[in-house]
Amino acid sequence: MTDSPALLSATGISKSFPGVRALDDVHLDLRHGEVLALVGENGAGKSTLLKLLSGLHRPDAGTMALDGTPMSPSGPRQANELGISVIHQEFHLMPDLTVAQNIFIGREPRRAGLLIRDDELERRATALFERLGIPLDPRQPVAHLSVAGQQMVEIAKALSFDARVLIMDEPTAALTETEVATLFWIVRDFVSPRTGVIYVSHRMDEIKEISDRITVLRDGRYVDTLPTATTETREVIAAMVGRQLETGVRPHPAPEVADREVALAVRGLSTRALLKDVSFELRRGEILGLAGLMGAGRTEVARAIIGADRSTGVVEVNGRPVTIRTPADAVRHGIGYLSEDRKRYGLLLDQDVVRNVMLSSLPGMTRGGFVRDADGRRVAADMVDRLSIRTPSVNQRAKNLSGGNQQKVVLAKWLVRDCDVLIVDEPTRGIDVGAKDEIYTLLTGLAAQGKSIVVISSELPEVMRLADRIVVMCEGRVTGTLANADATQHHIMELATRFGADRSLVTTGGDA
Amino acid sequence: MTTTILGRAGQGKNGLGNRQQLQQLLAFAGLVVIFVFFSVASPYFLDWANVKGILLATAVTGIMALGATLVIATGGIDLSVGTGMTLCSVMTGVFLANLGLPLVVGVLGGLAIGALIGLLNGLNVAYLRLPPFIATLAMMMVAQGLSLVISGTKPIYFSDVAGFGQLAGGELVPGLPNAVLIFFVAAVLAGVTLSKTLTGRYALSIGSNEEATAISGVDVRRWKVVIYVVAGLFTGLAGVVMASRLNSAQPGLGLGYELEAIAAVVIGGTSLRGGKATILGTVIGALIMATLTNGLRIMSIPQEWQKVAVGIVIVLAVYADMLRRGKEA
Amino acid sequence: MTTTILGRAGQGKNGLGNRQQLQQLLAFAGLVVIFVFFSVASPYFLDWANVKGILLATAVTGIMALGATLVIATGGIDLSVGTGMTLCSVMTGVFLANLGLPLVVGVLGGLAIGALIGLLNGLNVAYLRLPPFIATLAMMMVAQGLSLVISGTKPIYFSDVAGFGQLAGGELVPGLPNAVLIFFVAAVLAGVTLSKTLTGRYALSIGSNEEATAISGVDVRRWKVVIYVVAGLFTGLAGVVMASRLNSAQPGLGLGYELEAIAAVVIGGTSLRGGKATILGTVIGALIMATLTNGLRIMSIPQEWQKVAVGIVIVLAVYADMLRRGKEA
Amino acid sequence: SGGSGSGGGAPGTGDKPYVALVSKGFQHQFWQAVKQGADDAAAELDVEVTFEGPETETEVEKQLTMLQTALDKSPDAIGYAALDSEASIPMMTDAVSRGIPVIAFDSGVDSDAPVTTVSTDNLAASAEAAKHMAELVGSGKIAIVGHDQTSQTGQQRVEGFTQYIEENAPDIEIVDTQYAAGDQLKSADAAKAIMQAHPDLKGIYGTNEGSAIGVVKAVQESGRSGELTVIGFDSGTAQTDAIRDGLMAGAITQDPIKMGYETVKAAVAAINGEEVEPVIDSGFYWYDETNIDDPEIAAVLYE
Ligand SMILES: Nc1ncnc2c1ncn2[C@@H]1O[C@H](COP(=O)(O)OP(=O)(O)OP(=O)(O)O)[C@@H](O)[C@H]1O
Ligand SMILES: Nc1ncnc2c1ncn2[C@@H]1O[C@H](COP(=O)(O)OP(=O)(O)OP(=O)(O)O)[C@@H](O)[C@H]1O
Ligand SMILES: O[C@@H]1[C@@H](O)[C@H](O)OC[C@H]1O
Ligand SMILES: [Mg+2]
Ligand SMILES: [Mg+2]
Repeated sequence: MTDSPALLSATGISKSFPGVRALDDVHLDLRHGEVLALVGENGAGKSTLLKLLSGLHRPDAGTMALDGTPMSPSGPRQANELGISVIHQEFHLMPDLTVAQNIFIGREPRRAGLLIRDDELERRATALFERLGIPLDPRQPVAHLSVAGQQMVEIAKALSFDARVLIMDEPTAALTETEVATLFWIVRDFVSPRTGVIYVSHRMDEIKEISDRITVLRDGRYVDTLPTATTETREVIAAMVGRQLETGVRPHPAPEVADREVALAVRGLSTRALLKDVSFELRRGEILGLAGLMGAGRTEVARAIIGADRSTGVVEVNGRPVTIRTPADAVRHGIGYLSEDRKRYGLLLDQDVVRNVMLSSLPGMTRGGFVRDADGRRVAADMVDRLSIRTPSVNQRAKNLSGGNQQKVVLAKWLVRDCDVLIVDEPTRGIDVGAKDEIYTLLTGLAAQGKSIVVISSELPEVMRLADRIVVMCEGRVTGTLANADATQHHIMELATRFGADRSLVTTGGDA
Repeated sequence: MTTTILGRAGQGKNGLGNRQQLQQLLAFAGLVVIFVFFSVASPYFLDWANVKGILLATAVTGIMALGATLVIATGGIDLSVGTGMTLCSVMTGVFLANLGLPLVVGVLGGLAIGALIGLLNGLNVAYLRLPPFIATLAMMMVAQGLSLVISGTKPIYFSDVAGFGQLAGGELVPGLPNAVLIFFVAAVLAGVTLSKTLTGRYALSIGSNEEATAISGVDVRRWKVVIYVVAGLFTGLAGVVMASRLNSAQPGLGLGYELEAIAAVVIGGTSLRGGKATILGTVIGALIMATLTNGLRIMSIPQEWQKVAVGIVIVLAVYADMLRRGKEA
Repeated sequence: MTTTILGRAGQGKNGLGNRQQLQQLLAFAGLVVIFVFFSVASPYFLDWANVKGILLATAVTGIMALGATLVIATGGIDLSVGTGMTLCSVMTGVFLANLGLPLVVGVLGGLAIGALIGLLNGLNVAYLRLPPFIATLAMMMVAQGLSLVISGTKPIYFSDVAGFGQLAGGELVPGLPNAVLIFFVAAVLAGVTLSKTLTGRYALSIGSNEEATAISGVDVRRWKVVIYVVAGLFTGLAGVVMASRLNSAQPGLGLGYELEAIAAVVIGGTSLRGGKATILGTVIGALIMATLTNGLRIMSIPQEWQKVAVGIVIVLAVYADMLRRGKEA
Repeated sequence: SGGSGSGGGAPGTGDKPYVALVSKGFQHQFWQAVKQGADDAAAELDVEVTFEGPETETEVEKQLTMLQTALDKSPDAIGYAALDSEASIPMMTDAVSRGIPVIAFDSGVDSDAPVTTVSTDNLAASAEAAKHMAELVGSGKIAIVGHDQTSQTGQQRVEGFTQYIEENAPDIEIVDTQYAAGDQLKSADAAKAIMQAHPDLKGIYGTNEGSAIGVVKAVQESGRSGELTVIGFDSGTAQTDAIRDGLMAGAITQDPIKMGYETVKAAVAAINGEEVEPVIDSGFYWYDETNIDDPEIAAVLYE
């Protein structure tokens, strides 16, 4: 287009980790005023590339330039000073500090150079949130935010710098459509002839909507850069996975499950914070969707059922009321829960894939009281295979896996445990399009074997694709249940906003 | 970070500020209960003379605990406060009694030694990346040894240093020994440092998530050193106050004080995992310990039972405190 | 958790298993260096009598450190091992010397008291959710007090209990005191417990991520209790060995041992944050401490300088060890 | 520091006889004085001496390990101040069988192993303290601040005192005994609490240097100097000053320098196969304002 240098460019970039060649001679250029999408399968090297651009890692080979000037940021701070602002896939927040303190860490306004002015800090944060249209309370400790809330803090923090390049690594993985809309509004507002955005996502519709061009990586190598307007999603995916894929198909008419026995019944579930009289039934072999906006209480329902939070109400398993006080009780009754927050509730980050995969099933993998590690390794290797987890070995530590592959490890843990009832909360968070489809197949396969599944997802297409019936929640109540055949996006959204009262990202709830 | 999934009911209704204030009030309530109990149990307890005694008994450990709070806020620990304090006493003795330097210089010298101890701790922790437990354990031994070496295993007396004894023993505020006054002023300084300065903010931030703090552009290593140095200053102050109170530097003393100081911090509600800390809590924690010991003595409970009683009361006090806070430790 | 973004080069080359083996070998190399140094420095050092002395000096603290390793693996801490050990000694004395129960019963009784101490610690930590520091600090005081109360502050002698002294002092393997043999056997048991049983696995998982472990369906509270009870058994064993070695139960003993035990664990490479632990490391850590002390004594280094030297060597040893492991603590 | 004459090489490697002393402590001034006496004798008799002891007097096992290490150095004689009179017997028997003479000092052991015992009779010494307390107070309440609840010395210092009062001073009541590890500050806090609980208290006895100074501190800080009779034990500058200033009525001092000296002297005699007295009483003295500067008292006081 123009002969002026690209806003941000990277050429011949390579980067290896022990046992992994994450990037191999990759290049990328971001033009002024554009949104460049960066796509690729899990473990393709997207996050690694962004970490190089932001100085978190140093490339083994290759050069980077900002406006034609060579750069090699020595660390995140220097990248910030250069005008590069990054929202990483993994949050980097201090849970004990407040939202405002997190956003302005390292830039605290002070009186006489000494005393921090927290009032000013909060004022600035409030102003920032107003500008961005984000409903966050600056004084809230981050520990009390949901994943979505934390994501919004990261977004606000990145935008609090006077950045020219905004880099976002799967910012919407934890967000529902309303928040995605807000984010897109923010992105469009940000883009100007002197700025640009690099946007990583596995959600093709978003990429279609927000980006100008798409750079595709595969197995750590550069594949192509395509203009969004003239490229079909199908072609992008083909470039990513190296073959054609069928996606977005709705299941065959749901199997008739209405007359099967009830595997899990929830009656009058309430919590002090949010839930009010939540009831539903899940039949054998059924996949039940739980839909709703952020903070609607879907996660809370799951946590209440498995005894992670205190609640009142009755839970019946196979028609018999059961007392579940802890997740251990739940598992004993055959109910497993995959959390939406893999880092906090899912993974042993410092331990390897084997230990993570074995965690829920250890007692079954012992003989004479001794753990049989050989079993664990075999099972883990099998899961790595089945879920195509990209890792140099089953002895890789979880924290060294890419985000999507970490998610697969958590999923693997529950597949190994083989519960009769599985509640999966955002099961495909961060998982690439190809693998998503495999996971859908896997879940429907489980249901076909007679397992019962609750799917909580913020992606409506996902719920609609998987669920036989969809329970819609709003503000802690069930506002309707739809059969798959009757479920349209419009219909679900209508139920999800039935109360329409003020919602907040700040998921403390309670005093609504 | 310490919130567990179990029992997180009622969390986070207020901002951090309110919650912590509340929690401190409740720890304070625990202290009041103990006070009331002993007042009823013994007619001698609520005498000003006795209360003064309790406050005096709190001062030295309390000052050490203030510094320890900052270190613990980072998720670290400081085992060197006890013998470090002794080394500062001894060096103050060397400056004042042996070298005959002016009072102010000697006192500042004592503080400087504390800062130096903190500096070495900080460098070992931040730059050599030693676990704080190891770095400060080593310092605890080195300081203990050096105190003995430097003093020639003999106490250093300040009898000839005019005015030194008054530092802790005098009463600028009539009725209140200076040692106690110094403790309170130090507590206010520590409180401001923790909640209003970068040192405190970064201490909490590092304790909350060190990696994220570093990624946010905070020079974590440098600030860790600063934090340990500030903590060392409190150790130095404790050493000076101790020396003044005894009018001598006792080189053999100090071991065991670190555990008392850390206990005061933790009883006060500061988490050993870092990220959460409260100076008011530490002051209350130190007072609870001193009050318990004093009260049981006043009641002439046999020594061996005193230990048992203190142990049980600590469990009860901390548990009750947590119950009210909604089991969020 | 301690890995910062700065300088984490070379991490995660191998799986956890290989890495830990490597690290233990290197800590072992540190021990060897210390050994070689003292062998050259003193002609008496490499005497079997002296080596036996070192091993004997390691045994009691070492056994305590084994249990402490399990607790520390969960991210907890056990301050009650020292005085808890004493209480177990005293109770063994009561069973054997005062009540005249059969030897086996008395010894099992001592272990049972250890388990009981662990049970109380575990319940306080898991169900009352007290911070481990507080729960075990309280237990440390209670155990200390009870030891004095039960013994009437006087040693209990086992002179009339036939065979008791042989428990630790005899030599089933000629030339090797039983105390050392017991320590080694206990270490093997602890190692198997840590790496091959549910108790050890869950300890590491809890230390790695307690919330994720709970959500994975592990009954975290119950397992914590189990872990503390197992640790208590080691405390009990240490108490019995101590009593046998002294042929008496010394009620005033014990304070300070907890710090030594924890130091051995940490020097061995186990992280106080939990999730990473190595029994072999703990054994080596305990040996390093005992060897250092012994070697400096054999060289007749003045006592005050010994402390300084031990402190410095600990820093050097741990730092060198970390350097080779790629700065990953 | 160190063993006198230990010079560069390790003791025992030279040709001088080597005497290893394992004491009960080494930081207290008392023990430093013992060490000084030992060093004096070493210089005089041309032997090498090392001196070490655990940090507190409860550390029985630590002391045994020290004794073990000392034996491993193959000394020509051993001086030993046992924390527990029985626990070390096997080791001492072992020493004797290896031809290493053992000299007990400070307190005895229930064994024939030691050639001799150089010690203070703590029961008698504390009875002497009680005698003076009784004379000075006449009648009323008194209390004790002890330095150690479990060690033999600690217990005897309380026992001898209490026994004397019970038997000879029916009008005096010991209302409380608290222990504070010989830590001056903690002893002061303990003494204050006792005074608080017994406003009519007339005297306090501190059983070693740290305890006694703590008691003086407490009386001073409560502004009751002169109202209470304070009796101490051992010496040290703070204590002698307190006696000169009238803050303390008087104290018992042992003769630690002599204790150290006689121990080494007896060791050398034993090495040379000479006959040694089975018991050497190193003695104790009452001192107060009136006799503190007497030459014979001044000689046994230490700073
Ligand atoms: N610190 C590390 N140590 C070892 N391997 C690493 C590390 N970071 C990334 N990797 C590996 O590098 C490869 C690329 O990872 P990266 O996170 O860049 O993938 P990604 O494209 O962002 O994937 P996702 O879509 O799952 O987030 C993966 O195989 C990953 O396991
Ligand atoms: N990680 C968490 N820690 C503490 N509380 C949480 C957490 N996640 C959710 N909650 C609680 O759950 C309540 C409702 O949020 P919940 O997560 O259930 O909604 P949701 O419908 O799953 O939406 P989303 O997950 O998108 O935020 C909040 O009031 C909050 O208190
Ligand atoms: O036992 C010692 C005693 O003999 C001395 O008088 O004071 C210090 C004590 O530790
Ligand atoms: Mg990624
Ligand atoms: Mg949710």
